[in-house]
Amino acid sequence: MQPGEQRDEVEMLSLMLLIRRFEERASQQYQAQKIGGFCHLYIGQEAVVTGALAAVRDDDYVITAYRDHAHALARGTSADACMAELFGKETGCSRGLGGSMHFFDRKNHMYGGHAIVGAHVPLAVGMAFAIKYRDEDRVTLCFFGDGAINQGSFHEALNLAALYKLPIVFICENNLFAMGTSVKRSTSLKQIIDRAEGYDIPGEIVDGMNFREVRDKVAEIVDSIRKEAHPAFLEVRTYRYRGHSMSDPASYRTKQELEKYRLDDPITRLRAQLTREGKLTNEQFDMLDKRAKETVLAAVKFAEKSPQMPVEEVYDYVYFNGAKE
Amino acid sequence: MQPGEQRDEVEMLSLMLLIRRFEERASQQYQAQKIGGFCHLYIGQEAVVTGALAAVRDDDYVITAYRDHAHALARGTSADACMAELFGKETGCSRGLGGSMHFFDRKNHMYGGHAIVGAHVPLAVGMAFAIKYRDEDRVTLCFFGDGAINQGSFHEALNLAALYKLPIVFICENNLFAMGTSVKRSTSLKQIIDRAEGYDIPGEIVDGMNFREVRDKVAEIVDSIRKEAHPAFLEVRTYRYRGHSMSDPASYRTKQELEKYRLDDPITRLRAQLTREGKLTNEQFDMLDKRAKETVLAAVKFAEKSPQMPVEEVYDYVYFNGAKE
Amino acid sequence: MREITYRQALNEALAEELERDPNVFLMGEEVAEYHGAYKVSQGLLERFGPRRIIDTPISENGFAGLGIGAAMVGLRPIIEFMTFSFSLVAFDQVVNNAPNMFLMSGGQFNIPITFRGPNGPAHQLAATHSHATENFYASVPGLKVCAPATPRDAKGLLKTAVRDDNPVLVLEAELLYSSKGMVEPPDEELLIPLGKADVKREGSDVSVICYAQTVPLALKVAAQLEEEDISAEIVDLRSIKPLDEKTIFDSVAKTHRVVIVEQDHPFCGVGAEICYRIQKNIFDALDAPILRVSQEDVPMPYNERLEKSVLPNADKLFAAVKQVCYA
Amino acid sequence: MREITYRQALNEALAEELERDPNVFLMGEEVAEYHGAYKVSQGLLERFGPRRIIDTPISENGFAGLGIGAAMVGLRPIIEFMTFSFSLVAFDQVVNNAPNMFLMSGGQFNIPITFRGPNGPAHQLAATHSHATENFYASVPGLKVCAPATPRDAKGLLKTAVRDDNPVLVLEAELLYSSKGMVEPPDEELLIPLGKADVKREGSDVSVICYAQTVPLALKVAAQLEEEDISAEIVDLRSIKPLDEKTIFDSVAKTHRVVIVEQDHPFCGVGAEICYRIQKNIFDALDAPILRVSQEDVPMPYNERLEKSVLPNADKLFAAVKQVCYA
Ligand SMILES: Cc1ncc(C[n+]2csc(CCOP(=O)(O)OP(=O)(O)O)c2C)c(N)n1
Ligand SMILES: Cc1ncc(C[n+]2csc(CCOP(=O)(O)OP(=O)(O)O)c2C)c(N)n1
Ligand SMILES: [Mg+2]
Ligand SMILES: [Mg+2]
Repeated sequence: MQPGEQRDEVEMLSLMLLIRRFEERASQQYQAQKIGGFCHLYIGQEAVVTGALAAVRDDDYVITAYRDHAHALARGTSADACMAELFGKETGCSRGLGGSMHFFDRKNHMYGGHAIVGAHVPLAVGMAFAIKYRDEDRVTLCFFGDGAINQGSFHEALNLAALYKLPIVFICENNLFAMGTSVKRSTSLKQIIDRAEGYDIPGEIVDGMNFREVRDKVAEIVDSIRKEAHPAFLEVRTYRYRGHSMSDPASYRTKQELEKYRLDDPITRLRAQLTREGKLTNEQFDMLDKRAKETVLAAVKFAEKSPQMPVEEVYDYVYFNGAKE
Repeated sequence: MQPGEQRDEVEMLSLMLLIRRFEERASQQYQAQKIGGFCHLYIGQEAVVTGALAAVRDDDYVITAYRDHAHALARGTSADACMAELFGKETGCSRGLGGSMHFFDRKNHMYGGHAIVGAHVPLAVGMAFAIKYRDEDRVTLCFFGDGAINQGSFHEALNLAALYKLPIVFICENNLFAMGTSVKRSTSLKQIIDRAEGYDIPGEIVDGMNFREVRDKVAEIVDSIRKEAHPAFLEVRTYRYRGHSMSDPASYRTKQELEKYRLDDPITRLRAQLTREGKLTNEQFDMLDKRAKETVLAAVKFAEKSPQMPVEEVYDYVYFNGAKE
Repeated sequence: MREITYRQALNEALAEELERDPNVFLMGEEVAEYHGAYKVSQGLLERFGPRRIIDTPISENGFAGLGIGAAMVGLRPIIEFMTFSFSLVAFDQVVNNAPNMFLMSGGQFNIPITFRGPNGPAHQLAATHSHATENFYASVPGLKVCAPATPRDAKGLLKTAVRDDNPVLVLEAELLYSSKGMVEPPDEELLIPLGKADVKREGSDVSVICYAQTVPLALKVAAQLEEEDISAEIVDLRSIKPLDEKTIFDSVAKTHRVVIVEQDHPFCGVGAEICYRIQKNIFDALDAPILRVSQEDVPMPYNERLEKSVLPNADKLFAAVKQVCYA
Repeated sequence: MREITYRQALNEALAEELERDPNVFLMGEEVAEYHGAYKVSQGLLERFGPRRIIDTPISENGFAGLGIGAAMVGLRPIIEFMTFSFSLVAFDQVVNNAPNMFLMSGGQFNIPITFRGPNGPAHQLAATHSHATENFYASVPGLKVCAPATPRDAKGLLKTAVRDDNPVLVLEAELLYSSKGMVEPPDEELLIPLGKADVKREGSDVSVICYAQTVPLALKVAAQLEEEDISAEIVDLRSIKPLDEKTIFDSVAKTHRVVIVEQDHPFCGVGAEICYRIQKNIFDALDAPILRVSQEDVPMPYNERLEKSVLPNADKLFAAVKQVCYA
């Protein structure tokens, strides 16, 4: 995206659909044992990453935790490369070496996919440091969960970002739970943004089920950061419909709670907004959805027929010897 | 001290004098190479630990960082045992195994002496956890420097203490510098107590050059904690007259700044208060000071003539085998 | 004796020690309401209540330190790391505070704490989540480290760890949680001492030294080797530190040939240490160089086939044994 | 050639690399205005300014991670740990993020970062401040580790580390900062490759393998041994990982006897690794068991005499050499 440009909302809705269908298909393929390891789905949270990325440039830096499929897809990584990664194939976005929790796509400025809770937050600060070091007007978007805010690395990183006045938006995807632990059982605060104050970083709460609100808030912040570098903190309130990972029945919450959030579904919401405004018909929506499903199905096929890395080649990935593709 | 009792202020003044004279003598003995390793002096900060300990019971838990001589002395460890520790002698409070940065005195509820910045803060929270676990009405006092607040361990510990509502006072001895780094160069905040808010822990600023203010504030807080356990945070503003450690010329600050603080000397201040109130004559003060000097000189003699641990005995201190003295 | 799972054995050990000593408590992420990420603490919250079975935020450094502090004043914490890969963010607490305190305080503060949780590669968890930490921790004076391979050893070692007056790490094996084995009935006190290896299979031609996940592997390969008339003695270390030199040396004195199969990385790993001790103490008993089979010196890839290729496996062990036997 | 100190050699290396490449920056506690706790960065702030010489809060985990993130997008950070004892609070960043990123990203993100600072026991700093971390880090795939003993090696290795496209740890020796040695003049580019040991003294009776602080110790003992007609070859590893097997094996093939003198703890230490490799590869060349002289397996005591007694020292090395020589 070029500066000043606005992402087309219908396009973004179709991206949300792609994410949703991708995750559903990943879930199914996991159950069919085509996918190994841990697998964390983003269903329910689609408006967060699509909203945020609709507000930034393609060359801004994006980094997140292990619930990362959506961030790659939203950044422009193909569904093929994402699904192939889950299948552990050489055509995957991390060549099958990273898996679900470690998606990377340098070309699209997606810097991972990091599986140690909180440990990527200092990395994000380093990326923002590099921006300022080189006197660029980029911004780093650092996504993380509500569970990450009680890690030491989070704390040290926020202080450093504030101290050095770095261009970074800390985006806490507060889906109310870290595995089975609700925020109120993990965090000594009434609201998460109060912690940002402890670093003198401006913080705001955003409705993460509302694409437009996320986009507009991020746009406003990023605009301010590009003018003069500083960190900012967003607590985006959202919800994950599925369990923490594929093995979690999520019995720590009620069906009612889930249903309440489902009624507030981010896709339904944006769809309704667009329909109301005459920008989208039901037929168009069905088409978009159909296309998303097809894309994802094609990705499964692609992943299935893709080759695995030859066993001996793994040794080329221990140290970099200066010869990159 | 028994509950409700008040420490005699003249006695506390003489404790401050003991600390001051002890540190001066330690400095001299360090220069004479009787003391090895790192050695951090407390001169200038005496009102902090004496004020805080004047407000608590003898069986409350005390723990601090590596600038710890004063905390042991104030807790009741003899000058002999402290000096012998600096000399590395078997009669030292840690048998000569810990040295300046690792003073321990279990009997007097002094739990160290910890040299990794911030790493003792979780220990303190554990001690407070044990208090609550056993349903006791003790309090843990955890001292640390202004430099410690940017460590991850500090952050995780404060959140845990707040979450579990533990009986602990976090006492930040803000002497404006961590080695050569002033607080404003290390911390993204106007004032340190703002960070306590980020954990929903009540925080207050206290004048650390004023014994009475420290004592009264700690007494008030501890009283509240004993009634119903909770954490509290105190930023005690103080100043160290000497360099960070024996090898630091402290050229990062001006002579004027130092002189300004010297004029506000905590010993002079309490002395003046007591004198004004007719509780202390000049002769009495001189006597107290003379006694402090004598005690410390005797401690040097004691340390000098004390034996070192036999070399083979060190192996008894790797694992505890159930047979303690 | 009855057959129970490794998971259940650990659960029994926890329950029995919690029952026995009111100073024992269990703390970690998801140990209470969720019953443990791997369900090792199933039922403990219901039985012992939230005072003694305590959920934490994701703050390993914080609650590891909390445990050490509680141990300083007489409690006996059991700290669960959801996996030992996450203990790396608490590394300073585990290696600096827990094991140094006793010496550093001149013997005033021993730290009776147990750190436990799964350790080592599981299945396709990739580089960040597959750490085998035994060599890190075993190298630190003042720590004790054990790594049980069977339900019986898991129960007996964990109970011993909780009663030990020093910091002990119980490195469990995620891939073994559902494996079964015979264990004494609950009314029979089962304590297995730290520092005692166990010959899991007697043999005469080669000593295969193993622990944790590599024990079932070694037993499997021993059966294959039998078909080639090679009699392998399987020495399960159980404790890595203290290390049972006597059992190792006795075995080597008999077989004269050694393969060590370890689940950690090779460089400065457990195998290297054992090799040093064997050659130093019974050099003349050796008829061939000692070989080790370990992870390759590569971060763990996610792809299943690649993962298998960098892990110690039956083929590699088989080949190493044949090599030391010149067979 | 001119004689400069180890400290000055490091300082020159930093200055030259900062000068050469605008992507290089130096970050750490007290590196700028204070010129480094050990004055290694003397004058650099004045010369390169606060954009490139950056003081940090006491947040090792934070700024180690910051460096790795900056390296992901093309900068070449030099991160100073005031001592490597403090790197333990940043352990997860150093062992999980820095070395795994390249593989985990399918080769998209190599991490050209240098972690440096003093490592190993200094003098009476006691248990928390005396960590020798080389075996921890060398065991991690994806890291490179070097530990120079002379001013020349310090300069040449640090410069090479900064140019390496992977994470490299330069473990300096506090006790050697003021030691002097001959180094090429500043206008002559000095790069010493990682993975090349250096025979610091030729000999024929025994190979003494050493690095960092144990190099001067070994050289001193070699002189004593000469008086007893034992000719010791002193092999300075310089790099611990990659390890120069060839130079080691060549020496052992000549002398048939080996003592390793290391500054870390024995259990799973560097000595164990070298021992494994020697016996595996040139078992038949060995005329005696390999011995190691290391720290005792004890947390570091403060008392000077006790500290000396648990450190590797001349008496222990002398005795070990005599033992392997049956002298
Ligand atoms: C340091 C560390 N501790 C524990 C874990 C295990 N773990 C993985 S995800 C998770 C919960 C994180 O929750 P949150 O940050 O809210 O993210 P969400 O899953 O809700 O997206 C935990 C405990 C880990 N990966 N890293
Ligand atoms: C984790 C860690 N990093 C660095 C150090 C080195 N260091 C020792 S004291 C100190 C400054 C601490 O300052 P502060 O907390 O303000 O305490 P003060 O010295 O003023 O009492 C530093 C950086 C350390 N001991 N531990
Ligand atoms: Mg969450
Ligand atoms: Mg300070």
